[in-house]
Amino acid sequence: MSGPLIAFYVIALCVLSCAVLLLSARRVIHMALSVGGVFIGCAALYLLLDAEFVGVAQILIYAGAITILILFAIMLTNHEAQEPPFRWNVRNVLSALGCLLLCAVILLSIRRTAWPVPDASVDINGGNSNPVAIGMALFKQYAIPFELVSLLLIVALVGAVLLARSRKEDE
Amino acid sequence: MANSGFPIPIGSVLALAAILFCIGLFGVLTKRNLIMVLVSMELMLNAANINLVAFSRIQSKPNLSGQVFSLFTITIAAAEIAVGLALLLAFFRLRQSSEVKDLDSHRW
Amino acid sequence: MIAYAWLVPLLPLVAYIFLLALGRRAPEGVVSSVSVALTFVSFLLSAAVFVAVGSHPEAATSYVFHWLTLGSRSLDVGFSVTHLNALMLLVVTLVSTLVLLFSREYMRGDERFAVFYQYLNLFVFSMLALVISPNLLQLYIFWEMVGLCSYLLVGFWYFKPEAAAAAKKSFVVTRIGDAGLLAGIILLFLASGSFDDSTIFAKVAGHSLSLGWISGQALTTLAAILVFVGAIGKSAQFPLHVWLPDAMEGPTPVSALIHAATMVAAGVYLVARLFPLFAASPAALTTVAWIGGVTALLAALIALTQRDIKRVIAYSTISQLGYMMLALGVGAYAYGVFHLMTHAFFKALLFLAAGSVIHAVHTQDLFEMGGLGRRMPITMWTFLAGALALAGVVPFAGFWSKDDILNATLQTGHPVLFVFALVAAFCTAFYIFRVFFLTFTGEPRPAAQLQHTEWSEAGEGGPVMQVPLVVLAVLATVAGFFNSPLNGYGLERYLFADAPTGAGVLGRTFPENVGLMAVSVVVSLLGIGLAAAMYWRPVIRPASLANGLRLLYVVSYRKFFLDEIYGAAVVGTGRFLAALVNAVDRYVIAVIVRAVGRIFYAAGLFLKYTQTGQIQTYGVVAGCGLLIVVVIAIFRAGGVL
Amino acid sequence: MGITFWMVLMPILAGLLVLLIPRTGEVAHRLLALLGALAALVLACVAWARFDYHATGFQQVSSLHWFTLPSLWHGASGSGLGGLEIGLAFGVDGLSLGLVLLTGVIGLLAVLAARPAERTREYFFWQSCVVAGLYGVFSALNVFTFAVALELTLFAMFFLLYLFGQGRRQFAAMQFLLYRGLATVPLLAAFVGLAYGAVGGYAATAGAITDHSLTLDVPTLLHVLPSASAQMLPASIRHVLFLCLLLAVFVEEAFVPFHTWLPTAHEAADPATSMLLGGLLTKTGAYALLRFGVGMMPGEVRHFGTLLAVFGVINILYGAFAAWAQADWRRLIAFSSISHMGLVLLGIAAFNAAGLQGAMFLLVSSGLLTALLFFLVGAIAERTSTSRIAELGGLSRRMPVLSGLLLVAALGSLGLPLTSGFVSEVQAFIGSFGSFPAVSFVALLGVILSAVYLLQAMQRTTFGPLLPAYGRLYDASPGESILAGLLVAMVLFIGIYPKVIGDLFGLTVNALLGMGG
Repeated sequence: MSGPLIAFYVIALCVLSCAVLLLSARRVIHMALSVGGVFIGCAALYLLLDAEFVGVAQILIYAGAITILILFAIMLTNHEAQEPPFRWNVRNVLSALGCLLLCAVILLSIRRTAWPVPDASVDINGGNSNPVAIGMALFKQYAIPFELVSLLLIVALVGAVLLARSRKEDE
Repeated sequence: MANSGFPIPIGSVLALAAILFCIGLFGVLTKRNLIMVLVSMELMLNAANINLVAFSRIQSKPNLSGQVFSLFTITIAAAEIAVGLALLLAFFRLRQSSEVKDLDSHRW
Repeated sequence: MIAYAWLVPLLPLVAYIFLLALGRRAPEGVVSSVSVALTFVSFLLSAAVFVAVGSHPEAATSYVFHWLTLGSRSLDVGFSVTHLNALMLLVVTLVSTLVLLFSREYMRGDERFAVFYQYLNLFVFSMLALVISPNLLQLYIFWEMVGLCSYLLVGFWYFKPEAAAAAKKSFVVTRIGDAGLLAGIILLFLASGSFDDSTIFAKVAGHSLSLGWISGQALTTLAAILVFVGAIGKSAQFPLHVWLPDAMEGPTPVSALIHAATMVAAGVYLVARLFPLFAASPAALTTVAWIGGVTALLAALIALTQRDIKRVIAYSTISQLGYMMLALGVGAYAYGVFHLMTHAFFKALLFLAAGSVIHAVHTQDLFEMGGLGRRMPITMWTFLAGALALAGVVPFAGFWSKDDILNATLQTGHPVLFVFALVAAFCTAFYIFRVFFLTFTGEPRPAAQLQHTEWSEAGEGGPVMQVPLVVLAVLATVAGFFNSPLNGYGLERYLFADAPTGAGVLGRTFPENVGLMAVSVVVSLLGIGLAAAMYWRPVIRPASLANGLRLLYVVSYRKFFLDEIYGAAVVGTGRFLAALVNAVDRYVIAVIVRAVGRIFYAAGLFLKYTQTGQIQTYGVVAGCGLLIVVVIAIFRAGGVL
Repeated sequence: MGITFWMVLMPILAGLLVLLIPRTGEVAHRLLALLGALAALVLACVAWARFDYHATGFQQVSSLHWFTLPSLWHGASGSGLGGLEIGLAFGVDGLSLGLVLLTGVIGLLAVLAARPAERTREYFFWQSCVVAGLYGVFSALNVFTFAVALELTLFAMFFLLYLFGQGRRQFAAMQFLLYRGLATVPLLAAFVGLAYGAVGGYAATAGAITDHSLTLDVPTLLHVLPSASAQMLPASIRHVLFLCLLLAVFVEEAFVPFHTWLPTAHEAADPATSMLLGGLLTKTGAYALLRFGVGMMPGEVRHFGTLLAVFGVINILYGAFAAWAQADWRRLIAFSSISHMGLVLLGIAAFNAAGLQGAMFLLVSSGLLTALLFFLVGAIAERTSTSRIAELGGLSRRMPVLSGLLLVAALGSLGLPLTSGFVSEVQAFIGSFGSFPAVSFVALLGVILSAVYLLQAMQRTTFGPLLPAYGRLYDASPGESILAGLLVAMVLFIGIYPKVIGDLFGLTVNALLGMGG
């Protein structure tokens, strides 16, 4: 067992337990905290997979911005809200069964597939550091998608402001 | 990087992503609170991101595309959560509720 | 000259187009003058053609142009001149000219005077074009056009409901016959590969007519009978004669035209023209003879009791057309055509004279007339000439032709038909003199005095009306001599020149039978005598006779109840079927359609409950569905285990 | 991009331009639509002028490639199917050109006859779309184009009915949409089947066709399909495909028992829409039967010939009897057109030169006459505000011109000689007597019945005493007279000189019969 492998299992355990915690949380505020754990665990996983830039971006955007945003939203709405106890009605049973089955199918597929052996000699960063390489890719190969995404962000921003603005102020 | 060979079995990473995805899906389908649903959706997106990053590293000709795509996904997830939460606020203001079952204006 | 025969029908067409261009408000004088002048020129041309064909029989030929390609076959139009055609052209143009002239005064003041002349010109054009058609298709085209014109003219006073109904009836009833004719000529075309008469005759003579499902004699008979159905409709033979009496709703000159020259003559002309076809099939000839004989008798019996002057003459036309068919049916081609010609003259005369009377007294009821002879001497004398010709009294025209027919019927061994024809001849003499005596002799009847003012003014029309009467009266008197021993049967010889192979088919002649001539004259005189005894010098009271023979009287007066029978059987069935189909449409098909719609509607009503609005439920269902698809796809691809 | 392409495009362009003009520019709307229809007609006439009567096949071909659908899988026959070319292609042969010219004439006159009370912009837009779609249907050179154009007519006509109809317009429009929309399902099934069937046909005529790919090209299909090998297209499949096509045709043509949408639609449509619907839209099915049925599956037409003939007669008689019982002129004309279409079916079933040519003539003739009848009935209804026969009477007195034109139209419709109706009927009957004599004798009853119901309606409408309510009606305006006069002139011209379209149709007839062997 190499170090990275042990680290991977630890991280995976953390991520999954946080996710399960999230599902079982009754109070919304607890859920928001546990999702932060999932995000940070994922970031660690990215770092482990040599994707430093993505990992950092994950911490900044998910663990930082999105979690806080969710907390704000909770505070602005019904922050005392409690999730009612889980009931085994038809819909939930079907959901559970479906998710389990899906999980099984995917896991079995993963197991059965002969994954290509990665060629460790290739440096995906092309000799640069990872952020530099990603920057080059974004501004060269993916320039147009990048611009489109920026446009999307603007639209989303404006849309979010418009939607969230209180109607009463108009009157 | 200096690592020779890849230390983590690809199957394990993908399995983690798959389990995370299914947990997220289960949350989306069963949680009553809209915020919980949105958050569960984030779990699913994260699972997809893990896959992307893993595939970026692990294929016969590794390249950066996976990581770039995961960046795009993160960006879009941010936009999505912003709009989603804005919708949530508007909905809450309208119905004084943040429960999914109250989103039923398309009922027969 | 013959090459210009196409001008004969063209001139009335020119007149029609000219009048159409002038419009419906054109001055009467211009309208009628142009029409009469052009038709008269047409008559002169016809006369020239008639003479030219007579002197150069070999010049009788046809000229055709390509009209339409049908697969590998070419359909043509054009014109052809034969001896029969030349004779018909002459008769039609002559009678038409006189009728057009007569109408000038008869229709004076009618607000649609110009339209009337338009229709008349179109009518004359159609008939002339029919006559010189080189093939059966073109003949059928103008055959229908003639029907159209008769529809328009019978319905000329369209605002009278009776006229509108009569117009429709005339068109529909003749249309029944036309359907048969169409089938007949199509079968002939398919079997012989041509609409051309001569080709068809050649194939008939060679017994080489053949279709997949029928051939030889049976096909000839079928085709001939189908063609004859057309003639039955057009020439108002039993059982399709019912339209002709109703067609009296049109203006009287129209009746004259229809009865003498244009419409009804077409049926007889058709049979005469296709005589070689009929001659090849004894069964078809027998059918023609029997239909003709029965019609002659039936119509004559009905004519005995009618009260309307025009209806009596109309039934007499039906009866006389029956004679012509009888003649053709027993194989006496020339006699049928001869009677067609003489009949054209005296029937036009009778109608125009009747028109003159109606013009004067504004009624058509015989029992509202009487004593008109003193006021209208020319009309009376000309009518008398026509009546004598119709009755078949020596030496008037009708005598020669009718006697020939009786003679041929007897000699070809049709004793029953001969008796029919003889009885019909007696009836003919009786009913036409009944009309004559009731109209022109005696005192004015009481009912007539209701219209006292008009009555007192009743009198002859102007010279425009008298000239045609006189001309026709002369013709009705002398036309019989065209085919009498006195000129060596000139008409027969003229017509026989058409026969493609010598005088074989057409040229059957029958030796004169002087005894029979005497019998026929005696029968006619008996009929006249009976009429005189009843209506001129009342020896026998008509009313008591009618009461004595109550049943027979009613049957005759009600026209053998044929209108009622047809009304119930044919029209009733048709209406019933129409209502049935409509009911099926509305209450079966529409209901089924609606039911199918309802099923889907109900399914929608039921399925809408799945639309709970709960997005998570949708998600579960969609997810499970997707999962099933994924699982199946994976297993199909080789499984995951 | 030849003239046929622009011919189809012109009305669409005009329609789009109409949309750009403000709501209030009603004159401009009409003018633009008119220009579009006129330009298309001129182009159609140019195509006619350039038409080579000695050539075989399609002429004035213009095509526009859109995309190539890549091969999806390898064909069962072993050779892989190549990509499928998708795009628009137009061109004319004799049959197409005849119907394209008919579309040009009736399309133009329909624009002139249109009298939308309001929303002229939408009206003329949709009307232009219908006209363009009809041009497309009749000149389509590939199956894809045909289907697209047919759908265009479907939706555009739906809106014309739904928005601008009268009475039960919404019901009628929905019924129209459902019937004809569903008809495209079997139609498309038949098209796909034919396209795949043609691949097998390449083997038989490999010399002629080098490209081993799936194609929707009509000339290729026409060339290949009649002799397609039984391996690729076994008889049972062919029969199913033909029956699919037939089902679609039956609905499109409103054949009994799929006819209920037609009278309802005519009852609801405004006169100009009725002209398009009755004059052109109900001819698309018969065109499809001639083009795809007779052209591509001649063996099946023969095989099902008796069935077609019997259905033809059923339609003739059903339509005629139903027309007899109708109380409304519009429904009467609708049923009369069903009756005519029955004769078309009979002519096609006969499968000989006369029958096919008669069927084609009937399409044109019935198109002109139906349009004329609907226009005149519309003009009368505009004055009397009813088209119910019982409520009319004696109209000749006040409207001699309109009544006269109506009489001409009725006479043409009942097949009077010297009108196009006669030329068509006589050819169809010559054909059908050649193949199905017994059935044809029964069909002759339709000739009589057409006289009965049309003249009865004429008698009750224009003859008889004038009803007091109609004492102040005015006769046809000059515009109406000219419009109807044009149609009458064409009806008479074809009746007197049938060669004018007979030579066009003869070409196609020879081609069709030549292929069938």
